[in-house]
Amino acid sequence: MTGAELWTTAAVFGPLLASLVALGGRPAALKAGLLLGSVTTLAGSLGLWLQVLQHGPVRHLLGGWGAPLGIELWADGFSVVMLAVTALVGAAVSLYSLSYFGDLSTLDAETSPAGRAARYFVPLWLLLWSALNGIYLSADLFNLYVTLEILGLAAAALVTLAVTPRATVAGMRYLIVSLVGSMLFLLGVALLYTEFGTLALEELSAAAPGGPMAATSLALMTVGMAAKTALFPLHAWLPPAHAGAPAPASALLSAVVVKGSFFILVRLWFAVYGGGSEAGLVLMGGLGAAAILWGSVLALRQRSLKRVIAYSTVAQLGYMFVMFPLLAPEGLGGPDPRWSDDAWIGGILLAVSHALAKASMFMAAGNMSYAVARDGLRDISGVAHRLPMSFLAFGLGGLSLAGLPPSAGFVGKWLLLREALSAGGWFWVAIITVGGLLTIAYVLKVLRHALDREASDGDFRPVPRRMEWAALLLALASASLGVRATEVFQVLLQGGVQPWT
Amino acid sequence: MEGLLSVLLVLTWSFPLFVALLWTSARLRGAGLQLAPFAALPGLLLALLAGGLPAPPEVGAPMTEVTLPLLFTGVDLVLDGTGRSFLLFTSILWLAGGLFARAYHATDVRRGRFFLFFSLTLAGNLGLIVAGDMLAFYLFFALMTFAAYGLVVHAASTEALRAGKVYIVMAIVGEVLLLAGLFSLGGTFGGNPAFGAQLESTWVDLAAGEGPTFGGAAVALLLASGLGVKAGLIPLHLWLPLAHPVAPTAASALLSGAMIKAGLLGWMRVLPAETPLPEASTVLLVTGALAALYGVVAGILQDDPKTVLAYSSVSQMGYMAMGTGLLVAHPELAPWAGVALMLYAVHHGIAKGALFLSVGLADRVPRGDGDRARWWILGGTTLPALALAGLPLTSGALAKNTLKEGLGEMGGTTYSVLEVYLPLAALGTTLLMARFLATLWRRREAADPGTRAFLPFSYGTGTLVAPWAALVLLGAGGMAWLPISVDVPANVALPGPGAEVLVGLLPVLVGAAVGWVVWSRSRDPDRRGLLPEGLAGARVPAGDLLVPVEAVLRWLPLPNQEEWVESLERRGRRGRARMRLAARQLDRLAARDVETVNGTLLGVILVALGAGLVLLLMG
Amino acid sequence: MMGPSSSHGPGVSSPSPSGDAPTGPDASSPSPLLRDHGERDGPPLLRWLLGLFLVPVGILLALGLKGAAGSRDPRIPDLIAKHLPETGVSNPVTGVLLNFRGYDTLLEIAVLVAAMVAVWSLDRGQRHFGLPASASASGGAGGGRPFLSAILRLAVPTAFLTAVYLTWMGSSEPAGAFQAGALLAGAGVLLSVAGVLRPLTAAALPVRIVAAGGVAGFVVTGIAVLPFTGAFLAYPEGWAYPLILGLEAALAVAVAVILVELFVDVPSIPAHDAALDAVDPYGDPLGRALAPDPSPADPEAP
Amino acid sequence: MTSLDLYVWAGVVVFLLALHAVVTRAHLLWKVLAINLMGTGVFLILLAAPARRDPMVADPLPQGMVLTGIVVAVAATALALGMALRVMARTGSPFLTVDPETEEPDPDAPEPPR
Amino acid sequence: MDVTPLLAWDALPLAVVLSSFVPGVMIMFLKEEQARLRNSLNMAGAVAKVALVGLMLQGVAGGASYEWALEVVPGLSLTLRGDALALLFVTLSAVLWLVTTLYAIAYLEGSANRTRFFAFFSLCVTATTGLAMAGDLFTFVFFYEALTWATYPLVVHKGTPEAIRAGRTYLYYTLGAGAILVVGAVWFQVEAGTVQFAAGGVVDATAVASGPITWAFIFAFLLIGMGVKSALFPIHGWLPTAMVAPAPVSALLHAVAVVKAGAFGITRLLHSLFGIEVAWEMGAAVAVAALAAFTIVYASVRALSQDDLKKVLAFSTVSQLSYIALGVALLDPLAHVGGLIHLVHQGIMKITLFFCAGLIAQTLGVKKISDMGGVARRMPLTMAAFTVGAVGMIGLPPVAGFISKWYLGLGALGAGQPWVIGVLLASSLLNAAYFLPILRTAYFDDPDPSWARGAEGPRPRLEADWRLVLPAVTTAVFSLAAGLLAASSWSPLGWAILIIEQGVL
Repeated sequence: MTGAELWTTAAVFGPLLASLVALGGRPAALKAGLLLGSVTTLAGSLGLWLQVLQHGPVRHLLGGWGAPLGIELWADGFSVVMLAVTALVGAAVSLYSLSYFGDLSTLDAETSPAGRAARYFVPLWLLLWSALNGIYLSADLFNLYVTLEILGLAAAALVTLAVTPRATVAGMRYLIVSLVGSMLFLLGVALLYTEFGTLALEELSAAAPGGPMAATSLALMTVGMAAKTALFPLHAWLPPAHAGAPAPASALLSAVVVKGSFFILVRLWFAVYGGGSEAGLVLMGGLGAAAILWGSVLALRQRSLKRVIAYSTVAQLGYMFVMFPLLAPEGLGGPDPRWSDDAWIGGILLAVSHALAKASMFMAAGNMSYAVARDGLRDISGVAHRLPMSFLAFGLGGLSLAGLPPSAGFVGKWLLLREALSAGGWFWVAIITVGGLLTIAYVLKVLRHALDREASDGDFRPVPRRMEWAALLLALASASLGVRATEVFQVLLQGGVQPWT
Repeated sequence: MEGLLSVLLVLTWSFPLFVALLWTSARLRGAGLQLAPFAALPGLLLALLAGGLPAPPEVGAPMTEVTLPLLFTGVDLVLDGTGRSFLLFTSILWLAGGLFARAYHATDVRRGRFFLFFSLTLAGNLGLIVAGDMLAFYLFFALMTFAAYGLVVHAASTEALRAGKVYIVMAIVGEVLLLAGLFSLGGTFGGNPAFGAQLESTWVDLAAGEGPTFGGAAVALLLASGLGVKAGLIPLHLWLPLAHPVAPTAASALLSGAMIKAGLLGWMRVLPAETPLPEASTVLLVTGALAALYGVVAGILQDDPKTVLAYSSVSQMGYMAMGTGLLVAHPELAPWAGVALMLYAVHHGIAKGALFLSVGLADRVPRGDGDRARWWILGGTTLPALALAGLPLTSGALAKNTLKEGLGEMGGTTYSVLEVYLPLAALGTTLLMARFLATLWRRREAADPGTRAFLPFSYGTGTLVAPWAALVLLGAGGMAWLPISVDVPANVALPGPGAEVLVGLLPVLVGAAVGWVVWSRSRDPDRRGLLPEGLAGARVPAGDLLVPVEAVLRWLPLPNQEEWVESLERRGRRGRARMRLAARQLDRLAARDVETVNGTLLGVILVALGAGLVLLLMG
Repeated sequence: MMGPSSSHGPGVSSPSPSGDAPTGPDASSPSPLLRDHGERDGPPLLRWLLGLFLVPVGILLALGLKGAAGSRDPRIPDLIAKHLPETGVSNPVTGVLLNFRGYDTLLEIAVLVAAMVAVWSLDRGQRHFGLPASASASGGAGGGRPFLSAILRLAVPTAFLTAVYLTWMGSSEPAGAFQAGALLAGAGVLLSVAGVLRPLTAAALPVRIVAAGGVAGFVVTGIAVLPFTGAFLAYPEGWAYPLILGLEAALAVAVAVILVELFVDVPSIPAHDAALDAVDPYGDPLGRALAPDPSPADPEAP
Repeated sequence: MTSLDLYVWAGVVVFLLALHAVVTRAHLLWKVLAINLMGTGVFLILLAAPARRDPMVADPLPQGMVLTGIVVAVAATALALGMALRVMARTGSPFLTVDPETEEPDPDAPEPPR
Repeated sequence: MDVTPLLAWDALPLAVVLSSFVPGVMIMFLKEEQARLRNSLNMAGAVAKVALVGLMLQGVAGGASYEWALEVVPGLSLTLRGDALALLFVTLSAVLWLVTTLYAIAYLEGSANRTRFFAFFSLCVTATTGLAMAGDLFTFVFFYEALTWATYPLVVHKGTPEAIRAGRTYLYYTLGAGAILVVGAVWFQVEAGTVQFAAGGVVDATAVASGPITWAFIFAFLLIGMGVKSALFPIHGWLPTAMVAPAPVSALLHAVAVVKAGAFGITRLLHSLFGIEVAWEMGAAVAVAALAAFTIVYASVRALSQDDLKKVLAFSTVSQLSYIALGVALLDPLAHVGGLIHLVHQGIMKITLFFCAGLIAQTLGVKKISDMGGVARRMPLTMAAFTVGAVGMIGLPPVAGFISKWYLGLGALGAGQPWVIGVLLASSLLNAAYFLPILRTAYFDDPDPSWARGAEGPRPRLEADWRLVLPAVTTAVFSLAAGLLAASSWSPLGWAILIIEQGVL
């Protein structure tokens, strides 16, 4: 029994067990659940990180059966990095949620919505967490479908924890989009099984799918996952949902949940389909570019802080899809298409920095709304002077999104630009630069209100220190990643873009 | 002895600077006021002590030399023959001026500021005399120029400020021209050439055309005109007639006597001794001659005695410019022309100083009572006036005869022209002096009525009259001490007092006669000193050439950038407003963005699906 | 799926069932949930366009599918047939479900648990069924309604028996935990509708334990076998059958409870609470009034 | 056209009809039912299409997948219905209402262009 | 104590950068009331930085060189290199930071948000020091962009709508150009293969000859990036508007730190990236020189018509900065010396002027030149310092300004570009035209009656708070010393000559 089995089990089933423990409902159970979930996931991801760093991709044959028959848990550089980011963000948000819902012991789940939210946030989040870990480690199509279902249901439930009508509608809309997306994905799985008779991704990539049926299935799965990742044309459900949810929920949704379906898309397009088609890659990049422009422009027009951050998610997701065309600068011709390491690591660094920065920004916004129960841009100036750490976290997060040093975003953008310039992709260069400037514009719009002079001293609920520290911790992580990212660089090279060739 | 000389060399300019610095702290300001008038003492001491030394073997050799490697870009201070004589008469003048000013401004509430600028200018003036290299000279020259502005605008009246403005603008133009020249010299030498040998070699390279910039002639012209502003050459003299009437009397005395001589010293130091510069010399000769005549004509048509004296300085400097022009054209004339120029400068300095102080003194003489005192003053003033006019037996005659002697050596057409020109000039000066005495006589109302009270022959008047009297006596007894003050090289024999008496006497007598005739013709006492009606009309406005120049400037449509900037901002505001309108449309579009969710799933999912399918199938 | 919905009094959804017949204002008219004749369905032009667009996609898809199956070689069924004996069960589907792809079944139960927790996280609110208070007072099963009580007496025991049979035969015949669970759930629903079974509430701990039991059992056995066979859920030699059977039983009960819970616990439709509109949707998602922090009482409890 | 092909066609038609319904119908119940129907369509295709390879051999893997899919569909539908009820409770109408937030005035309301 | 072991410590550059970063971060977490702790932290940081820089000066003068690198991603690393050129700028910012901190503490006494102010103030200096000692283009851009956002809170410190608008303009310019700079830097790495700074440039002439268009674009992008901060003509608009910031910010940032970063960037661009010969052949250096010359004259003309004192100083800064760009763009080592020493001289002279402007605004509430009549009587020391600064700006001896103008002139002649002398002299004329009237009103107009001695009670011994006057006078003395003692080896001129001799440029 090598270490891999132990760490993968811990990563996937740790949070699952923890959620069952948390179902107990009493504060002690909730705390125990969070602690168990965090510890097992952190241990699992750290263990896997070291395993992958030394031995390259590792696999865990569940039930002892081989690929076509049984299901495998498979970890390479990309999955390990996503595991680690989810663990880090998850731990910080768990810490945050302990004090966000108020004093758990006094809250009565039956009467007060806050009590009900507190009691059911923890199990739902832990289920979500195990689903995410499951996605990052799964190497089987149908298994991906079922994990996606858990992700979808739990995420939609997180949104409807909020009591306001608007959040309920947003949660419903999110559930419908998510279910439609899953159905389309399942149809894609059906087509692939019909064509190749196997569900294991490794065998599928060996069969090098290219026929019309495989292309249709990829199209179906892409649209399904794009709906769940809120890629540009299908993004409209995200802002109301992520902005309306309670703060820890919106932090998780924006930072890690959307990354799950993004991960699946990258796996399908590159690991299984070997890049799909050049036109397809350019289409995905184009949609990403449109997402950047549309998301940023709308973020500029929003009046509430959380909606600005939510639309910023739509925009920043666009960046990750800009990675697609840059990964294959010389096209997909030739036996083994040369994947550009710069674009691969740059894109993933952007994803990582977005996860960390977005979580810290939502938590900072959560602190503000916790303090004054208002979220308008006009009310920020009153609060900013009394929550300096939160707004420092928001500022640092904004820097990371905009790709200003010191931040992982800056390094990621530098690498993406280097790839785009060496391949002469002037359109992508322009998009990346303009995107950065637009991001700065809406971050500045928020900070401008924060730096206004008159501090309104309305009734102000003191924010527990722990909540501010959680937000700042993630922002600092993103900043420090901007100074030292070699370890991430090396582990991402293990398994690379197409691990199974 | 050598150590003392070098200490004095440093002290001449650092002591006045120290006095100026005292002004910054409120407590020490009083001490500063006391010390300022005597700030020129170290300079005088150095000049006298150096005088005692045996004359150095050849003309240019420095008596004492000090280098301060650390200071500025390596300053070396030198006192040579010309330096010594300049230092002598300058420090005498500054001492006299200082004492006079201390009494004159005893009741002036802003005398602290006066003495601040007084000591700064003094430091600059003495510094540039002892400066041994180009940049040090420029440093002290700039200090003197800008500090003198404080003296010019001391009265802070509107005319003073206007005169000050003209003065500072012209001064800066001069600085810029001078700097351009210095840059070229520095560029050719590749650093900061010291006067003497290094400068000469630079000029040799320049003449040969190796220098990185314009030819030797152009550089010489730049330097000449840069210093010419200070020396009052014709087109650049505009500030002189404006500055003198407004400046306090002591200041204008120093301005005319000592400061404009800095221009002359600059020419002698910077322009080459060996390499001939034909173009520069013709320019100097022409402008010099023009200045000499124009000064007289314009001077006669003035009412204010100080302005008359200002124009007289312009004409005198004209002579010196001609002397320099000759020196530059014919290096072989060096010993003679050099000595002649030196004599002329010293004589003019002392005499002009005395005349200015007499005007100051006249201000203090009460009206009506005690005409006796006023006659005293007039009598005393005629002495330096006559010296200036070149009456034989005075320093003027000595200087003129030496100049003629020197020119004699040269011979040729220029000599014959000068043969005629010099007596004419002497006549002109005499007429000018007569005009000055007439205006001084009319000086009924003092320049500033407030300080008019005639001080009893106590401490106050004593210090007023003493410096005036000293200068008058020095002016008159020029023949005695002048040869000693200038170190005359062996091969130059100064003409005796008796030389050329007749030729010298005639123009002065004729001038005096004409003056007397004009004076006696006007019968009624109050019109006595005035110009005859015919001439009265041709009044030359103050600052003569400046008036047309200002008219032209006012007429020029200077682009007003502020309007242009405001139009830019207005366009910016309109642009921003349009952007906000566009943003409002965007808002409505954004609202639809959410609404389309219900409708969007309808179209967009499928469109994306279809597009994806088609592309992938193709790919 | 939709039981006779009864709209409760405004905002009142106290945990203890009010027990009386629905006295809602418009008991006669159908619930607003059902009143829609499609007038809000979006512009007909777009709907026709979509329909027009879908037809060729459908034809393309079907044609593509038609030719597709030919190319693959049927490895999977032969492999399953070959390895079936090692799985300890004779029925290939149960083999796939519980041995070869046991992880999928585990996640499937996790989906059920997720759905249950999600439904619990929605508003509290209780459906209460069965006869008016007076009827249940008489204590008889089905009270004064002879026909209902007869059905109960007939259906519930048979359902229970067949469920046990199905779980038992699951290993060899096409049956299994889910079918048994569904059957039991049906019985449970019948009982609770009839008012016999006191409706299970989320607050009750036993309900949570049994519901979570299914997944917990699976995970615990998976982890337990890990040290022995070096892989999660790899049953050691000879232990496959007993373990599978045990899991099947636990799953059946868990599925039953979850499904009944999902049916019963779906909240009634409390009236629209006006106070919520005043709340800034993004500023105060949990609707907590700005009372000084520690005070437990929230005035706007829905 | 063997019976299996019939099933495949039926599956495709059901799937697309359901997709059309989900997208166009505004009422939440329609949408939830349509999603369920989409699942059924996919299961039909999943079972019929691969079997056409050799109809005699019953491939247990798709059957397992369908069984799991059905349970997942049940769970999803249950949650969807619960949420639909809650939407009904909160907003008073069974439709996904438009987000009214966008009509609020702009905080830095632009002063009229001078 | 024997400092030789410290001299050889390679991480000295890192220590210098951290010496202002650590206090900055610690201050960020202090409460507003802990003023004393904040001030002592700040001063300690400043003194430590000056001490460390002193050590490095000693080491580098002795020929040592310091290099420290942290690998961010394989191929990109943060390298700090303490060579003579870097030290020229680091010493300037370290010394002036110490002086400005004392000034800022007094200036902001009793105002709000001082914790935020001092925290970001230290961060700005950290970015400046890091930028100065950057060993490669990546590190340079890293700190350059960090400097942009770190300055924003200081520009909008007052929080008034006007300050916010100024902040917005500032960011539009700097971030816009910053984005172009990043694209240029990455493109440079792609084309040249490396981002390392090397004396004499890393680009070889043949590469430029083969792809002149690409290299022209790369140079243009990098120049725009550097040009915005060194306020070259078209992109200088932000500097005058940023004058809304409090005086210490204008003093240190808009006279020394931020704007010098741009000028230093241009020096690195011309010498360490392209190499002056290659840049000259490309015609790029001529373009920079021409642009700089135009900026010099344009900014001075704009300054003529300003009435607000700080606006005049701002335009004067725009003009003086282009001296540096002009100096380093010419082909003659003397011109390089002129450019480099002007980097220091303009810093100390301009900071004096800003200190005095701040003092006058703080003590007398006078912001406009037209109300400055008779200020010299009321505040003789401040006006004396202002006069030294003004005289230096005009370029009159003995203040430092003349030295740099002199070497620029000599270098221009050496490089065979006599027109530069014309520009220098025209600029001196224009400077005189807008500085001398200020001196005239200060010295010769009659003062506001309310300032007369004794009008408002017994005035303290000094004319204003000593912590404001002392810095102004100190920097004035520095300006005088840099001019008067220019020939000594420890003066800026001496150090610039050392840079040329060590062949580091």
